[in-house]
Order: sequence, then structure tokens, then C-alpha cells
Amino acid sequence: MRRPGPFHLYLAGSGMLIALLILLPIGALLLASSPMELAHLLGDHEVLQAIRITLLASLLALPPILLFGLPAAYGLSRLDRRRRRGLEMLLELPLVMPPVVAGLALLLAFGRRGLLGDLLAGVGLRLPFTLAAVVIAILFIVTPSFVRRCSLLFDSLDHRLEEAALLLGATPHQVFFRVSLPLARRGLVAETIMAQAQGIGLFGAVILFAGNLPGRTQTLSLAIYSAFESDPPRAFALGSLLLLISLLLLGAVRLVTPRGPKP
Amino acid sequence: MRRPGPFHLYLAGSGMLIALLILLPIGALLLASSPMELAHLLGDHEVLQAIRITLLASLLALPPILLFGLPAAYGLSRLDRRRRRGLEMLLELPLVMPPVVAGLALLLAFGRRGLLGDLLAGVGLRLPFTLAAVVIAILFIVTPSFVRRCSLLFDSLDHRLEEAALLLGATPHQVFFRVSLPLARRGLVAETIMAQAQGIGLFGAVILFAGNLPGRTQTLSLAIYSAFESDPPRAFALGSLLLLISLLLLGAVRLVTPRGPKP
Amino acid sequence: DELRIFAASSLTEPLGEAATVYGDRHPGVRIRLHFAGSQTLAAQIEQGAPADLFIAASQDAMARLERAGLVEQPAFIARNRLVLAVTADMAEQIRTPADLARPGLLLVVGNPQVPIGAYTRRLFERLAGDPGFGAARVAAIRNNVVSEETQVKAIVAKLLLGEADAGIVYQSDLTAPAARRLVGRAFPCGDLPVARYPAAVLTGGNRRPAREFLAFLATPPGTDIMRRHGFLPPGDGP
Amino acid sequence: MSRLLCQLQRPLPHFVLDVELQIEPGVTVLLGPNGAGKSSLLRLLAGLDRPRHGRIRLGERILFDAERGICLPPERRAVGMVFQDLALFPHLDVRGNIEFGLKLRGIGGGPRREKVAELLRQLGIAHLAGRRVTTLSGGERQKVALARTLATGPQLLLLDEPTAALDPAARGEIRRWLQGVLLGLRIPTLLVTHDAEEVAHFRKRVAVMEQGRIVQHGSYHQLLREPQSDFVARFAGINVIAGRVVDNGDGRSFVSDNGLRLQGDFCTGEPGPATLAVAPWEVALFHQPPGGSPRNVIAGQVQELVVLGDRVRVTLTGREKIVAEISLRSWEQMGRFREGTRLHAVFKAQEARVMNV
Amino acid sequence: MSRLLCQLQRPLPHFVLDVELQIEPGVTVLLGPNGAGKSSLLRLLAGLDRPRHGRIRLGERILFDAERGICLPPERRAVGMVFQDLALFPHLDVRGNIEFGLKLRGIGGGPRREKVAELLRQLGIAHLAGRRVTTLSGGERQKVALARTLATGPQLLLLDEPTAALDPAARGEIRRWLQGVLLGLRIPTLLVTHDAEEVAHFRKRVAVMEQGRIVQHGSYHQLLREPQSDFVARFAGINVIAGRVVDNGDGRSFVSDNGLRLQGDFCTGEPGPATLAVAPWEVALFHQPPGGSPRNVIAGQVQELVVLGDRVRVTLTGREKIVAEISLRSWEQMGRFREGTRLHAVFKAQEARVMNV
Ligand SMILES: Nc1ncnc2c1ncn2[C@@H]1O[C@H](COP(=O)(O)OP(=O)(O)OP(=O)(O)O)[C@@H](O)[C@H]1O
Ligand SMILES: Nc1ncnc2c1ncn2[C@@H]1O[C@H](COP(=O)(O)OP(=O)(O)OP(=O)(O)O)[C@@H](O)[C@H]1O
Ligand code: MOO
Ligand SMILES: [Mg+2]
Ligand SMILES: [Mg+2]
Repeated sequence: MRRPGPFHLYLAGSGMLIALLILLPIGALLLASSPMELAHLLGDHEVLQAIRITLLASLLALPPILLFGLPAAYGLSRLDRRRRRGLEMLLELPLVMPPVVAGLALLLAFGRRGLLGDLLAGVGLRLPFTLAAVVIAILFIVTPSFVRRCSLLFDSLDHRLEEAALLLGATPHQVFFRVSLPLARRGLVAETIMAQAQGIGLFGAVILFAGNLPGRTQTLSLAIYSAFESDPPRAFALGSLLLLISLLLLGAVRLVTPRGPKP
Repeated sequence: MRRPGPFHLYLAGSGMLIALLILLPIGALLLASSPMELAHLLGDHEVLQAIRITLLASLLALPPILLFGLPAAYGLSRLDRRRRRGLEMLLELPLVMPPVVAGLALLLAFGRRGLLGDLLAGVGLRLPFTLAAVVIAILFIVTPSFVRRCSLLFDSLDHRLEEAALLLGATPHQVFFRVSLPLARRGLVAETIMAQAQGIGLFGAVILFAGNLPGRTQTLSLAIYSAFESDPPRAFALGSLLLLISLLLLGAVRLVTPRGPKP
Repeated sequence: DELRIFAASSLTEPLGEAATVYGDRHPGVRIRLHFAGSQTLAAQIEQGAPADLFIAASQDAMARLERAGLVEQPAFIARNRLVLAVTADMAEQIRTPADLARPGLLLVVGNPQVPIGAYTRRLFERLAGDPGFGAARVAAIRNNVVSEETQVKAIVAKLLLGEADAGIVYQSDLTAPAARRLVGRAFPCGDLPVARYPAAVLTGGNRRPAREFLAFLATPPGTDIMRRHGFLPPGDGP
Repeated sequence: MSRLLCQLQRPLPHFVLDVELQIEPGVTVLLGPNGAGKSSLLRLLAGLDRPRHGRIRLGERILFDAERGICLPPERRAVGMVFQDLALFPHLDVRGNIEFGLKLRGIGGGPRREKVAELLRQLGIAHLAGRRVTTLSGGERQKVALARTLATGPQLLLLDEPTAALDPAARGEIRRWLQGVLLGLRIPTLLVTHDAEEVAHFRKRVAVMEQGRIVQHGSYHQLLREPQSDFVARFAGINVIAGRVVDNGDGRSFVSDNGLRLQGDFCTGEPGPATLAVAPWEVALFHQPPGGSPRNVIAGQVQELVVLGDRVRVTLTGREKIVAEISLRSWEQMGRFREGTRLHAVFKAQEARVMNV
Repeated sequence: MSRLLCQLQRPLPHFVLDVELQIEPGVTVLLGPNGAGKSSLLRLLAGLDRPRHGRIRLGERILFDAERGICLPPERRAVGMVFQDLALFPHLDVRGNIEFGLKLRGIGGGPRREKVAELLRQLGIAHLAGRRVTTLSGGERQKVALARTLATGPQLLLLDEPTAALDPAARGEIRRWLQGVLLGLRIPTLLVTHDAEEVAHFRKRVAVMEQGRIVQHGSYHQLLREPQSDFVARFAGINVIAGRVVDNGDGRSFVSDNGLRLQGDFCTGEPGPATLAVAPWEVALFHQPPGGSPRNVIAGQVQELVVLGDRVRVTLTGREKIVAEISLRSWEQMGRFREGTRLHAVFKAQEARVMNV
């Protein structure tokens, strides 16, 4: 490589600053509990349950995110600008909502007395206090920005390639699956990972909408919050555990998804 | 346009489903309080203060996000794959952290007794319970995924254009400012908007690290939490207010940023 | 003079009012109130938060700071009783706590790891030990629990929104205007667990105004404010 | 055995694309200056853009009819197109690009492999089968684009400068191969090119587009004989001099816009604006003005001199600019004159044509 | 008045790029088959890729020296390059693209506007100044790329097929204009092209690259006379027949690999492997084998026949394939024979060359 000039120092410096911003708190957290404590936690039934529910919920949220989120993003990126604006703002709104507000809004919409309450009751569905509610909370928080960001990725594709595929006889859905998706693959995988990560850390909305019942709706994040009130060191340790599990998960996802060629 | 086939119905259906998922809770929330109540809130000193602090903090967070986040993202997208992996995971980690954990980690790192406590005290800095802490909390939560996502956008640029610029005599920093940034502009603006939105909604990390001091560190999101403790309907109304303000903000940002040509 | 009070969120209303009244009487003192969960506050104080007075909703958090030598000897400033809160719709069906055993009821309680939940668990233990109530009934009641919230107000919110039929909360939670839509039902047996709110002056803070404010809370105007918001006087004993 | 009939209108930024064209099975070459609308026409035929008015019929199939509201989407038109900028799929390797269309058609296993192998062999790129297309050279990419399109067996072929990046040897080979393939397929093919040799090769049907319109349509021979526009003349390398035919008692003469007066049998046509066309190889050069009464002599100075094989192309500028092509031998006999030399150009009267415009 | 000296090595996937080249001010044409490494060489010179070994010197400046660890970054090399795929900035309009380099150099206001206006005018694209580059036609884009590079006043110019997408008229004009500009600039220029006419134009210095190496370097004339590789021969359209010179008592003869035996004065060279080169215009065609002792006659069947202006290119296949170019008139006199006709090709002995390989 070339000799680093001031610009490269700026790039590297920015990177290091941000790395520090992340590493310091994470390091401090990890240092706050001993490996023994962490190992101990893994023997705790309630902790294991919480891990199970966390993984289960974020796993259950994955198919709808991909199944509806990706086509919605693709559709959005193909709309004309005027029609996009409103939709884009709609997708950005949930980001703004503090967790309590999001949880409340979910209750107001899907709760027993909520907007859809009677409808859901009619088909015998009760969402709050169920795993389904955890999943819906994740979907509500995670999907909109997932869609918005994937649409940015689809925007950056070379439109000619899609035209070329059409002319080779690909129907629009074949174009989507065989050209657009694979071309945007790297970015989409990254977005999916980030959506999963966000889902794992979700707290406020889940606790309000889904409640906090160990073994049923208590995710690791809720367990941490609960522990924090009675036994802060345990909360620290649980936080470290969550980080380590996520690290493993993020690493594993990287291993199983062979990266496509950089377009 | 062409006649809509089943694939287009799938796209449109997915879009509608997601729109519903967003609109229902938001609609329910807005319906839960009358316009009168909202107008009333705007006369409340504490509310106005909270709005001011919210806007101030997210505005103060903006320059560092852009100033360090963009170059870090650019640098990342220019690293080779092996070195990227670890850094990418690092950037994804903060997403996983539940707000309490994030707040704790921040306290452990930058608090008076934290890792950097003595260092900061040495230079006469006390971060917790200041506006600076709110900003740092926003930075800690928002910057990593901002960087990660912007690096995806930089990845999707055509590398040849940057080479062409070099050959026309552009130094690396001129390439960055005159070619890479403008080319990725649409996406970067969108990511910046989303980062701002996320900062507005932040709660857990802020209350832990920065405290909940009205007029000093109490953001709208924290005010909602406090209201929730004393007067839940007021919390609903504040939530609606937050949404409306954000809507105005998002719309305004769209108006002031003329969109570059779609590359 | 500035007085920085870190107080448990459940004290938001009465302390807010008390601060106003106290401020009127002592124009020289500026009171800054900071409300959050007791443990959050404790963690912040541990990490060097600038506080003069700490009022917690649980002895755990206070004990933590005591051990660290960050606070002076704590004293209780109020008590709070557990009540059964029932939504207006269910007021007919749930007349006494015993009715909670009915299958299909949605009951929300506190997580045992937070104070309200710890008290609730003790309450259930007492009830189970009470022959008049019966262990079987308590088991049935526990079966109806759909959520263990980490915040009392989350329980209240769920009741207000009609998501749950009944919840176990503090007496003080039913005094807020919004809670008028809820009906309180007292628990029968005499020896009920009672929540206590310990307060302590921080060793590293501005002690004089903190002590004076604590003293004010013990005067009739202070206790009156607390009472109006559903709190009981501190009484005595641990 | 289906022909393409089209009649289309679509506004472009600077002019309206307005084309009526009939393309028989076999290759029709489409010529035209840069920005004439050639690529735009191809996109309309392919269904990637939509005409404002008109219709497109391919054999019995109606691909587009504005009035009847018919507009077949591109993927159902069975139109193969090689883009000017190729548009190879960067996420697939060479084989993947070529078999893309075959896979869509559900052609699997053996037949697909064979088809691909055959195309790879025919284009001489078998050794590249597993390569990522981003690592190919310009010419290699063009071959892949060609193979990808031909693999799908289209019923109409649109080739936008498909050999522009090929080296001349490869270009000749692929041109011959393409001709063979197309002869076998007998489908209408529209080939955009700027290469005169390519036009000579597919000489039977040539269409010329300018400013969005087809200005000439016929065999290359016709084009050469009667270039109906400046572009065609320059493309074919024909000298075209603008002027007018005037009647002067004892016969007619041609007076160029720059005042050059030429007389002789070739001055047919009605008096009025006209152009004179004469091929460079019909122009002879002399150091001294030839004897007799030289009525078709243009004097000038050598401005440019290019040796092409055994011939020398000489550009003379005087009152008018005229290009002559003489044999290397004549040039040597004339003393290897260089730029700046004053010469006299004479053309054989019977080879020059004056056309009224 | 600085020349470029380079001596470079860099491994490519299938071969090693290994070039030693000296480029004088003025245009050197770089020829070579697709995938020979031409674009790769340009990237190395520009500093976009880094050679494994070697050095590059431009005048007094050392751009690269592996041993001394010198590697000037591209932006400090003052090298202008037109990419094969152009790489125009899509976020800027035509004017913005052209003035990009000027702005970087801090050239503002009037001088910049004038410079841009001049370039726009010279390339005939003044009307496109405000257009987004994504809306340009292929040829228009190429002109913008050229203007953008020339605007910066480079000290070394690398042009990768800069006229490939231009129509012939524009190509000729721009070629002439480029020549004028380059004459004025007097900077070393490396021009990659596949266009024979372009080579004829810049005929003085031609380098031929194959498989990563410069296989021939000289004037176009030398190339035509002594094509030292199949590619050069085919590029120049020269017939090349591989075989060997054998000594047979009464003189030497040339025996082609396919068993064709030719005798005569031209059979110079040492016995051993050799190639015979003869230009198409030096080949005459006859219906009947000519009288006498025809020792340089190749019999065959007409495989292909292309009319190019006033000449006809005939490809004959017999034992060997041979291409002849005869005048249109001769062809007409021979009865306008068509594909399939059996003919005899004879070449003038003094024009053929046998080279040992
Ligand atoms: N998307 C577009 N937006 C605006 N103008 C366009 C667009 N595409 C093409 N044009 C303009 O339409 C005209 C015709 O362009 P087209 O690409 O069809 O030319 P062409 O005949 O293919 O030229 P070339 O031989 O240079 O490829 C040009 O002037 C071009 O600038
Ligand atoms: N990035 C790359 N990765 C791998 N192989 C490459 C890469 N770039 C070029 N090559 C290979 O190196 C060889 C030389 O390529 P190059 O582009 O230099 O050829 P070229 O002479 O410019 O050909 P053309 O006339 O077709 O443009 C080719 O075989 C090509 O496939
Ligand atoms: O008053 Mo608490 O500490 O939120 O239960
Ligand atoms: Mg074109
Ligand atoms: Mg190349």
C-alpha cells in the first residue's frame, strides 16, 4: 500500500476513536464479572430458559422479516420518488419511538381492548403475554428500518443487469431471486444480521407488550433487567453472557454465509 | 406500467402488511389522546424543556457521527476481508446490548469510578448526568450501526470511479469528498436520518448513564417514562407528541436535502 | 443551595409535590429530583453520581450503598401496602382475593426480583400458610399469572389497558387520577408484608439541606402529602 | 420464418424517435452517427422502454400495439439483446452467465452443459468457463455477452455494437461465426455497428438512422452509390460536395457551395440544389493539371496522407476537400509526395453522381 | 520532452505480464489480441496496480522503482487515462465531469470555463454540456471521457480504445483532432486500439503485445512487411502460412504444415521451421492455373467474398487458406464469381517473405 498521508490518518483515527467508544464500555462490562460467574450462570435454569426464548423469538421473527421485508424493500426501491417519500417516512417512524411508547402502541393496537382486539378475540387469538407477542414486538421495531435499509441496497444495484435478465427470459420474480437478491447479497446478509442483533437486545417494547414470564416470554434482555433490580452483579454477568453469546452468534453467521463476490 | 402479475401482488402485499404493522400501533397511539391534550402539553414547561434537550442532544451528536462515522465507514469498506470481519462484529455488538446493559457499560467505562474515571477526573471532566452523557449514550448506541451500514453503502460504489478520480489528480481525500461521498449521498442521507431518529427514541442507556434530570438530561423519551410512572395517559399523549414532532422533523430533513441524481 | 434527590420512580408524585411545598418554604434551596428504579439509582451513586439524598423503594438497593459506605444511617420515610387492583369490568367477578383462583383469569404481578414482586411472593407464601385461604387456592392463583412485570407501573398500565383482569400493586398506585378506573381489594390476613421506603443522606453530598428535607418529610405537612398519595407513615421497626 | 414489423414513435430529449422498419430474417445492419437513437430503438423493440405510439409485430405475434393497449413485457418477447455496455452478471462466473437463460427455461443437466460447452468452444473462450466476469478483459467480456444471448434461442436478435471491443482477428472470426449461426437460425437480426467491414459483410440490408429517423434503407451497394446523407457518405468514405446544378446554355455544370465549378457529362439532374458524390478510389491525382479541357479538376494541397496496406489515402484541401485513394505503387511513382504538396485531383466522369437534394 | 521508460513484471492469472518499453513523445499504438494484457499494462503505468518488479520513469521523474521502494500514487503521476469502460462520474453532468480535474487544481472562473468550452467545442459536444452523463449515448460518453482526461494536461496519456464506440466519421475527426492536440502537447501517449485505420494513422510507432509480452515494436510498415506473429499478420490482414524451408538439391522450397509445396526465389532463409507471409493485394486470382512452371500456385475454393469499396476480398481454401484482394473491375472481368468457385491463387514472388521462426 501507499505511504499513509494525513487523510489515511484521519480515516484510521476515526476508526480507532469509534473502536474505543465501543470497546471501552464493552470491556468494562466484561471485566466486571469473572469467567467463573459466567460459567455459573450457564447452569441456572432460568438463564437457560431466557436464552432459549431469546433465540427462539429472534429465530421466529426471521422468516417474516425476510419473507415480507425483502419484497417490500424491493417494491419500495422500484417506486417513483414521489410515492416513496411518504412510505420512507413511515418506515423511519418506529425508530423514533422510545421502547415504552412502542410497547404501549402495540398494546393499543393488538391488545385485548386494542384496535384489533375484538377481531383477534373473534378468531380466538390472544397476543399479549405470549411468545407471539415477543415476536411481534421484534417485528414492529426491527422490520421497518430493515425494509428502509434494504431498499437503499436495492437502489444501488445496476438496473441494466435486471433488464438484461428480463431479456434472457426471466420473469420479474426470477429477476428478483436470481439477479437482484444475489447482487445485493452481501449487504442483505449484513442487514439481516443486524436486524437479528437488534431483536436480541430488544427490551422495553417486549416487556410492555409481551410481559415478562420466565420460561414463556422472558428473554435474556428482560432477565437482565429483572436481575438488575435485585442483584446488580448478576445483571452485569448476564449482560456479559449476552454479549458473548451474541459474539458467538455473529461469528457463526459469518462462517455459514460464504460471502458472494464483491460486485 | 405492465399488468400486475402474482409477483407484483406479492411485493405490494408485503408492503401493505408491513405498512399495517406500523400504522396500526401508531394510529392506535395517536387515537388514544385528543388533539386538545397534545396542544395542552405544548404549554407545559417541563415538556418543552424535554423537547429542547432531545433536539439539542441529537443535534450535538450529529457532527461527531458524521465527522468520525463517515471516514471510519469509508476506511472499513477499503480494508481487506480478513481484517474487516472482526471490526464488523465489533460494530454489530452494541446493537445486541439491551439498553440497561448499554447504560451500565457506559457507567462502568466513563463513570467516576469507571475505567476512565481517574483519567477524566484528571482533566476535570465529569460526564454522567450531563448533556454530554446524553450525547455519548446516543453516540455509543447509534454510531456503530451507522458506520457498519455506511460501509455497506461505500462497498456498493463502483471502484473505477474512484480510480478515475485519482488519475485526474484527486488526492485520496478529494476522492472521498468529491466522488465517494456524493455518489453514496442518497444512502448516507437516509442513514443519517435514521441515526437521528434512533437517537431521539433512546431511553435505557440515557437514563442510566445520563440520569433523568428535568431541564438537564431529561429527554422526551425519559419524560415519557416519568409520566408513565405518575400519569399513564399523559405518557400516551407525550408519545403521540414525540411521533408528531419526529414526523415534522423527518419531513423537514427531506425538504432541505435535495436528492442527488440516482446513480 | 442545591439539593439533589435521587428517588425511586414510585415516589414521583408525592416527592414532586413535597419538593414544591418545601421549595416555597425555603426559597434558598433549589431541589433537583431524579427518578429512576432504585437499583439504577444505586448503580449511579456507586459510579459517582452527584446526589445528596437517596430514597429507595427497597432495602436491597439501600443496603448496597450502605455496605459501600456511601450513605449515612438510613431511616424509613413511608410504608406502602399491597392491594389487589381489579379492572372495573371485573369488579363483579373479583370481589375478594380468593376469586383470583378462578381459572382463566389474567393476573399480573411483579417479578420477584423487583421489590413489588418480592413482596407479592411473600404475600402468596403467607396466604398459602393461612388455613382459611389454602395452599391449593394460592397454587391456582399463581397459575393465573401471565406476567411478572419489572415495574409496578407496567402492572397498572396493563390493567388500565384491559390486558389483564387483576394485578397486585401498592396502595399508592391507586391514588393517581388515571387509576380511578381500577378497584382496590384489600387482602384478608393481618400479617401482610409491607413495603418500606428507606432514605439516607449521602456521605459525599451536601448533607445539611438533605437532612432538612428528610426532617420536613416527617413533619405533618410532609406526612400529609405522602398520605394523600396513598403512602402510610413509616411506623416503626425494620 | 417471421419478420419484424415496427412503426414507433417516442420523444427523446433532442428529437423524436420515429421509425418505421421492416426487418426480414437475416441480418439488417443499423448504422448511424453517435446519438442518433440506435440504442434507444433497440430498447423499444426489446420492451425495456415503451413507445408513445405505434406497434411492433414479430411474425404472427404482436409485441406492442399502443392503440390496442398491448405491451408484451420483455421477458415474454423472446428478444435477445447484447447491450452496448454488456451488462454481464457480476455475481456469476462465465458459465453461470451463459447458462442463466437456459436454467430459466428449465433446461437442465446434460443438454445444458452441452449447449454451454458448444458456445464456449465456438467463441474460443472455453478456458474462461469458471472465471468471474469481473476479471475478464474487454474483449473476453463481449464474447460472453454474445454467448449468453445466443444461448436462449431468441426469435429476434438485437446486437448493439457486439464486436466493438474485439480484436480484429476475433472480430472477423466472430462475425463469420455469427453469420453462420444466423443463417442457421433464420431470425430477424438488427446489428448496430460502426465498423465498415462489418457492414460490407452483412451488406444486403442496411438501414441508416439519423436524428431518430431511418434516412436510408437498402443494400450497402446502393448506399455507396447514392449516399443520401452526409453521414452515409462519410461512413462509406465517399466524397460528398454540396452545391447546385446550374444550366449554362451549352449544358449543365455543378457549382459547389464554395464556388468550385465542375462541368461534364456527370452533371445530370435538374438545376437546383444538389450534391456531388464520388468515391476516393475513383479520384486520380496528378502533379500537373491534365491536358485537354479539364472540367472536373480540383486543385489542392495534401493535408493528410495515410498508408493502408498497398494503398494510400490522400486528403486534398483546396476550394473543396476531396479524398483520393491511390495505389502504393502510383504514390511511389509520383515521388512519394508528402503533406503540403500541391496536387490536382481528377475523377472519372462516369463514376461521379450528382443528386438533387 | 520527456520519454517514458518502463520495465515491469506482474503475474496475471494465466501468464506473467513482462514488459520492457520505451515510449517517446508522440503516439505509440499498442496492439494485441483480447486478453493480452494491454489494459493491465496501462493500469500498472497509471499506478492503479503495482508491479511485482521493475521500474517506471517518466522524463526525470521516477514513478516506480521496486528496488528502491518508490511508488508514486496515481494522483501524483500526472498520468491521464481514458478507461476502456470510461468510468464517467454519474453524479456530475458533462461539464462537471470535464472540469473535475481543473477544479482539483484550483483553476477557477474564467480560465476554467474557457478551457471546458474549448474542449466541448472541439469534440462537438457543446450542446451536451448540461446533460447528466447517464443519459448520453455510447459515443457521446466516449467523447466526454476523452475531454475529461485531456483537460488536466497530463504528462503521459494512456488511452484504452478511446474511439471504440464512435461512429466512423466522429472517429476520423477525433483521431485527427487528437493527433493535432498530441502534436502540440508532445507527451508520450500509449493508444490501445483494435482499429487498423487508427494504426495506419499513428503508424510510426506500433507495439504489439501478446500473452503479456511485447512481441514486436516498430513502424506499421515493418509490421506489415514482417509480421512476427500470427496476430500481427491477421491484424494487418496478411496471409501467414506455417511450414518449413527444405533444401532440395536444385534450390530450396517451402512446405506448409498441410503439405503444400511452394518453390521459387522467395524461398530464402535457412532450412527449418518457417512461415511464409504474403499480403492479400499481392495475390492474383485465375480461373485456370497460369502457364509456365507455376511454383507458387495455391488452388482452392472461394469460401468468402466481401466487396469493400472498389475491391473484393476473396478467401480461398484449399490445402491452405489464402486471402486475396482484387479490384472490383478484375472481379467483374472474371465473371463475378461467387462462393464455391474453384480458383488458383498466384502471388508475385518478390512480394512474399519467408521468415525462419
Ligand atoms: N435515459 C436517457 N435520458 C435522456 N436522454 C437520453 C437517454 N438515453 C439516451 N438519450 C439521448 O437520446 C439520444 C439517442 O441515444 P442513443 O443511445 O439511442 O444513441 P445511439 O444511436 O445508440 O448512439 P451511439 O452510437 O453513440 O451508441 C442521444 O442524444 C442520447 O443522449
Ligand atoms: N482483476 C482481474 N483478475 C483476474 N484476471 C484478470 C483481471 N483483470 C484482467 N485479468 C486477466 O488478465 C488478462 C489481461 O487482461 P487485460 O484486460 O489486460 O487484456 P486486454 O489486453 O486489455 O484485452 P482487451 O483487448 O480484450 O481489452 C486477461 O486474461 C484477463 O482475463
Ligand atoms: O419504585 Mo421502584 O424501585 O421503580 O419499584
Ligand atoms: Mg448506442
Ligand atoms: Mg482492455
